[in-house]
Amino acid sequence: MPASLCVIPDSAPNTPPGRPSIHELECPVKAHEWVNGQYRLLVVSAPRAVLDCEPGQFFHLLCPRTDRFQPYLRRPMSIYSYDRAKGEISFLYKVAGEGTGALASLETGDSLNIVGPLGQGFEIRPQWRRPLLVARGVGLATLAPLAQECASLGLPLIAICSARSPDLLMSADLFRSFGAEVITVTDKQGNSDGESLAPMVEGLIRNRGIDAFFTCGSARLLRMLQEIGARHGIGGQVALEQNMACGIGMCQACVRPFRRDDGAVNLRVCREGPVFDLQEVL
Amino acid sequence: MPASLCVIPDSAPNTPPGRPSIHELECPVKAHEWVNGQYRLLVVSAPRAVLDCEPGQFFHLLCPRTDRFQPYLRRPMSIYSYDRAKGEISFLYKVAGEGTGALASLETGDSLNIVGPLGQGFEIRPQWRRPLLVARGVGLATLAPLAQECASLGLPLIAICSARSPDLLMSADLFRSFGAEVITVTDKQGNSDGESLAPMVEGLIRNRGIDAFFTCGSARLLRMLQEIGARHGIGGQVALEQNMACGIGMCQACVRPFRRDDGAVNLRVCREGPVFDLQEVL
Amino acid sequence: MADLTTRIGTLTLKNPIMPASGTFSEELAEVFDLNCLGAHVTKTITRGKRAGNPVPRVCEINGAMLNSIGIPSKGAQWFLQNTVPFYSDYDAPLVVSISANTADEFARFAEEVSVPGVAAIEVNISCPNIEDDGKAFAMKPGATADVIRRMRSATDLPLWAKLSPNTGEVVEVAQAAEVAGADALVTANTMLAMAIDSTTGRVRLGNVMGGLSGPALKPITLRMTYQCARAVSIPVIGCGGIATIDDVLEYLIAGARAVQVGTATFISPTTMPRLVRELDLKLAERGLAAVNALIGTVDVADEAIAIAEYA
Amino acid sequence: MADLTTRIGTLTLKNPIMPASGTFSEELAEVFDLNCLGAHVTKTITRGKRAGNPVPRVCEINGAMLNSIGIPSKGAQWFLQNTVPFYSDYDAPLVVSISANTADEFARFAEEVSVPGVAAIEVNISCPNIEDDGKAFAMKPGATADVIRRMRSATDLPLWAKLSPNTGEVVEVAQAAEVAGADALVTANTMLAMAIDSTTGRVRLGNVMGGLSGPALKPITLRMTYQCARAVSIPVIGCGGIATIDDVLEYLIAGARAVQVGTATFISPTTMPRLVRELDLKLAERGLAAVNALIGTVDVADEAIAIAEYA
Ligand SMILES: Cc1cc2nc3c(=O)[nH]c(=O)nc-3n(C[C@H](O)[C@H](O)[C@H](O)COP(=O)(O)OP(=O)(O)OC[C@H]3O[C@@H](n4cnc5c(N)ncnc54)[C@H](O)[C@@H]3O)c2cc1C
Ligand SMILES: Cc1cc2nc3c(=O)[nH]c(=O)nc-3n(C[C@H](O)[C@H](O)[C@H](O)COP(=O)(O)OP(=O)(O)OC[C@H]3O[C@@H](n4cnc5c(N)ncnc54)[C@H](O)[C@@H]3O)c2cc1C
Ligand SMILES: Cc1cc2nc3c(=O)[nH]c(=O)nc-3n(C[C@H](O)[C@H](O)[C@H](O)COP(=O)(O)O)c2cc1C
Ligand SMILES: Cc1cc2nc3c(=O)[nH]c(=O)nc-3n(C[C@H](O)[C@H](O)[C@H](O)COP(=O)(O)O)c2cc1C
Ligand code: FES
Ligand code: FES
Repeated sequence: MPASLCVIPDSAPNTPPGRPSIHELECPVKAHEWVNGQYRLLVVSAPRAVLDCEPGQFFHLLCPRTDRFQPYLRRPMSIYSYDRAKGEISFLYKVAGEGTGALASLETGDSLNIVGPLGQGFEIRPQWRRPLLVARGVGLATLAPLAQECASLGLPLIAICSARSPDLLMSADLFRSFGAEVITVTDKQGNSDGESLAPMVEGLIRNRGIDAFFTCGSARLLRMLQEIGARHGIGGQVALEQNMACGIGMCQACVRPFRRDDGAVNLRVCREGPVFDLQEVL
Repeated sequence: MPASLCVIPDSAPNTPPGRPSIHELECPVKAHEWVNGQYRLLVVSAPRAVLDCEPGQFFHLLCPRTDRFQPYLRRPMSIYSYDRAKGEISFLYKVAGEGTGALASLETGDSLNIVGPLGQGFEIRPQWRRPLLVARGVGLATLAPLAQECASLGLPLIAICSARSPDLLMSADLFRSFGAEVITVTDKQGNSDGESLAPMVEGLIRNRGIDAFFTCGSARLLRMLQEIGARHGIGGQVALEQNMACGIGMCQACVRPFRRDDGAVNLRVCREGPVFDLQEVL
Repeated sequence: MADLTTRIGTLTLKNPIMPASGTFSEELAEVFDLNCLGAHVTKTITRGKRAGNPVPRVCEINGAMLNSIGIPSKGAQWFLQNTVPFYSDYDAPLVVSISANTADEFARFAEEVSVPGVAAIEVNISCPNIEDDGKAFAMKPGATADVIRRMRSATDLPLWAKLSPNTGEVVEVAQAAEVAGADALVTANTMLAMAIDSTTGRVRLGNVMGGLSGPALKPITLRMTYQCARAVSIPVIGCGGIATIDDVLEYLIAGARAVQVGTATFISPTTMPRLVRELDLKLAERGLAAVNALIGTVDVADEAIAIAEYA
Repeated sequence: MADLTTRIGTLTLKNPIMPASGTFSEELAEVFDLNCLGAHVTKTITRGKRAGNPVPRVCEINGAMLNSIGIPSKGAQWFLQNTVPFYSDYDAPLVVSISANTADEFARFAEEVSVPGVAAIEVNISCPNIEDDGKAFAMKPGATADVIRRMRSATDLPLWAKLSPNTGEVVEVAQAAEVAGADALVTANTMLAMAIDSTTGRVRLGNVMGGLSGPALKPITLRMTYQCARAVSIPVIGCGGIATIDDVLEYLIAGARAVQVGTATFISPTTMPRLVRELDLKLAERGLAAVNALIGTVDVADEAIAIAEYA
């Protein structure tokens, strides 16, 4: 990384002192179920304060310590869904390692400490009328609330859901329930690679007037959409991941380089992101 | 502690190579109940190999890690009872801190990792025909299997059980079930102090022919019995405690000073003890 | 309400709880009112802009954290124009942590940040990332004295020297800082460490080595705090692995006049206000009227080394 | 069965797993057959008898251990008459760890323990308990070189220098030991630390300060192992916080030719035989024919420092 990168953009925090907008809370677990062999859906009760959140934002979860797992740092998780009426928020996560392994031990009635809502969510610009969602793996969780948002804005929605195998396409039905037209592709079926998807996306642009991309979950798909978007002048956004410590913007752990007017700049995924402009990602 | 103390006595380990006598084992928890507000009884299934144990020996328990408690070192616990026929061993312990707090979270069916049996148990010398057991607090657990041993040797037994309050006198009934005559004293009743007990012990020597002392659980009672024993020429044994790391004799953490022919010597509570000659304790 | 104030040289802090450099920023104002803190300590800044180290910049290991953030910095100008005004809304004193490559640069930079709104300068001579193999000014009494002495003549602001646990000469470095004119010591920065992914064989930090922080560091930095508090007469500010009120008490008992909370804020962003509250409660519980009554009360007397009682 | 042998200078060990000094003794033969180990390393002995430190000698803190055992010792005679014969029943080589107060004493003592049945001498120049404030020979390259040089001319046995994490000059000390004639390095001994009981205000070790060991130490000693393996050409033996097979792999990958297991044996006395077994399985799993294929393979290349992939 060139030493000339300026570390963080010249932006000051946007909340005046005395009005906390990020909360640390103990939330009772309402439900916690296996969605398939790898993913679990965790639903917690949450007060109104933290439900002022947006698709694309995330929470930082304090995973419990168990005899087997001893996670230390928090783990970032996208909001999978939130319901202000029911006072609940849910996370869809893949059991990957120490932290999520420990998270998986939570039972209904247990308490989960969460910090959030954090980061900048998706922005559906007014000129974007026909969005295409392209999600893979964990990205299916992150894009789910965006699909709901599109539905509530009355936007017609097409979603390409990609996964290793058909049983890991867990939120395709949820996308459908929001009225999305869902195209599923999997490695197993051999139709999830770039060569298969690029023509499909090009076709959707031609035939369905796609004018915005939203993606999450795959560097490969991101590169493909950047390339197609640049060629067709189609904008969009991507939700990124990076190892985090604080999640709030204090530690500078989670930076990634982005293209800005004056060259490259390191931005914090937890603060300026996790949602970024598609074309700015380096 | 004078620098002239020799650290460990000149004794080599007594088991020839190739015949392990100390075992590290995972044992399923058979039962785990509160005996009163402070003490719990933990029963685990154990194979025959570790049931070749003696009253006064102990096991070293690997307490689980929980979200709240993160013990690291093992915790030594006296054998409260063992039953070769049923293949079980039990511990009676006081919930004190980190380790025992974690231990208390074990549920039936969970697994407990134990190392043992460890240390030297009580020895009832042939000339000791009328033993007096004097136990306080946690010492009630350590002396319980000795009471059973006395019973099986057909020795008449008197036990003084001391505790802070009557509800903490948990093994008095067990002592009785082994045919012991039990005298209970408590701080609450005001009859557990040395001034009350010394005349009582003197009386028992006079009237009941007590010829050996076994004690555990109180430095104060130990001093008293040393003094009375020395005066009357009555021998005996005491089970001691000391902070431990290895429990096996490797680390020299658990030493205490003892009187030996050639002056003072540091002995390992885990190895040369936990049971020592009453008069040797400094 | 007990008297929580503590004096660090000429500064009086309303309580002994403050953030550790690099684990605190303006963003925390979105979690709680920063006015509840004893002081505000900035991330270390350098005079010019710096990008910091390659990612991954953090990893966790056995209940501790490693970081090789480096010193990304927006430079002196940004600090003066944005950071100082932001914190001027608060009455807690602002402490700016600075770093430089030479004693001279340290002095010139100190002068530059000696502006109204800045209450003290924390001299980061201990960042193990900035120089090769963890070498830093705070590794040697001579280099430490040199930096502090030059800064002393360049600014009137109190100078807090942040020491390193990586040196074998903790006491000598502490005394050198005192003699050279430091107003306080901070014990300590992170310990140089490393992690490898056993599956891939890769180092787990972009910068190969990084600094250990969190609970695993506490026994080491508590020891340094004790050693330094005995060896110097300027105030010592404890830092390393503080997360609970017991940790705070232990540092105060060891001789610290205040403490800095680092990694714990990542684990629980409300740690510091909670500690302020709990400190007040603990003092009350023990019938102590002031935090001062705890400082340096560590008991190393014979009672502690007697044979353990077993009653 | 993979080839687990590893060469430490002129000695060939049947596998790279051995105990760390002070965490092993004859008594462990009652738990498993000691012949399964790569070597046997004794608790540090001194020439004369010593009592060791006051109790409490150990405490635990945040998933780590502190000890201030000191060096209780039954002296040279007992070692020669009892320890050597005991271990002569095994074919694993016996390594005797020794300590002394001066370089001269070290040399004379080395000569005395250079008897048949002793395969190597581990030179404990790093015990933080023995000298004031954790100062030991291994704090300084000069003092280290002095001890090793004199011992080198007093014995033909291989000399393993046990280094300290308390020095700020790890690499210099390692190189000094090599130049002076050490045949291997052991990285490392415990880190000087301290614990206080927040309720009573008492220090938790009879000796006030003591050595940190266990998992919390690993990131520090793994870093030292990596630094030393790059800086010297004699074998480095890793030590610090090893409890799992992943820990073993990490040390080997960092450049260690063998490892020592300390505190983990207290937590689980069967740790070492388990690690030998698991090492064999891991090598098979990875299709490696020999433990040698792992040693020093750490990957610090650009791939590791690229932006984290998120697919
Ligand atoms: C903003 C954001 C939103 C996310 N949303 C989701 C989601 O909705 N569902 C989901 O399943 N996963 C999501 N992830 C990824 C999730 O955070 C990781 O899978 C999780 O941290 C892995 O932790 P672990 O301890 O189980 O795995 P380990 O591999 O043991 O983790 C080791 C360390 O690496 C970090 N880490 C590992 N993978 C990632 C990753 N992909 N991104 C960032 N840090 C990582 C961990 O936080 C931990 O500190 C999200 C990540 C980010 C940054
Ligand atoms: C040989 C032996 C047999 C014992 N038998 C019993 C028994 O049958 N029932 C019972 O309730 N207790 C018994 N104890 C005491 C028991 O080991 C301690 O109560 C227990 O270790 C406390 O651990 P903790 O983590 O809950 O407490 P903490 O106070 O948090 O322990 C902190 C540290 O101090 C050590 N420690 C604390 N108290 C003692 C103690 N009294 N002796 C030795 N180490 C201690 C712990 O092991 C731990 O390492 C015995 C002790 C010994 C040495
Ligand atoms: C992510 C991170 C960044 C840090 N950056 C700095 C820094 O810029 N300057 C500095 O003096 N210390 C820095 N530190 C060290 C902390 O200020 C503190 O000394 C150390 O983390 C020990 O305290 P803790 O265990 O409470 O975190 C940093 C620590 C962390 C974890
Ligand atoms: C109780 C105890 C006693 C020790 N005694 C010695 C010793 O006599 N000589 C020595 O060189 N190291 C001694 N050590 C240090 C260990 O050999 C080892 O270097 C250290 O504990 C780090 O390894 P670990 O984390 O695996 O325990 C001792 C460690 C412990 C815990
Ligand atoms: S995780 Fe700390 S700045 Fe993003
Ligand atoms: S506990 Fe290790 S020798 Fe007794």
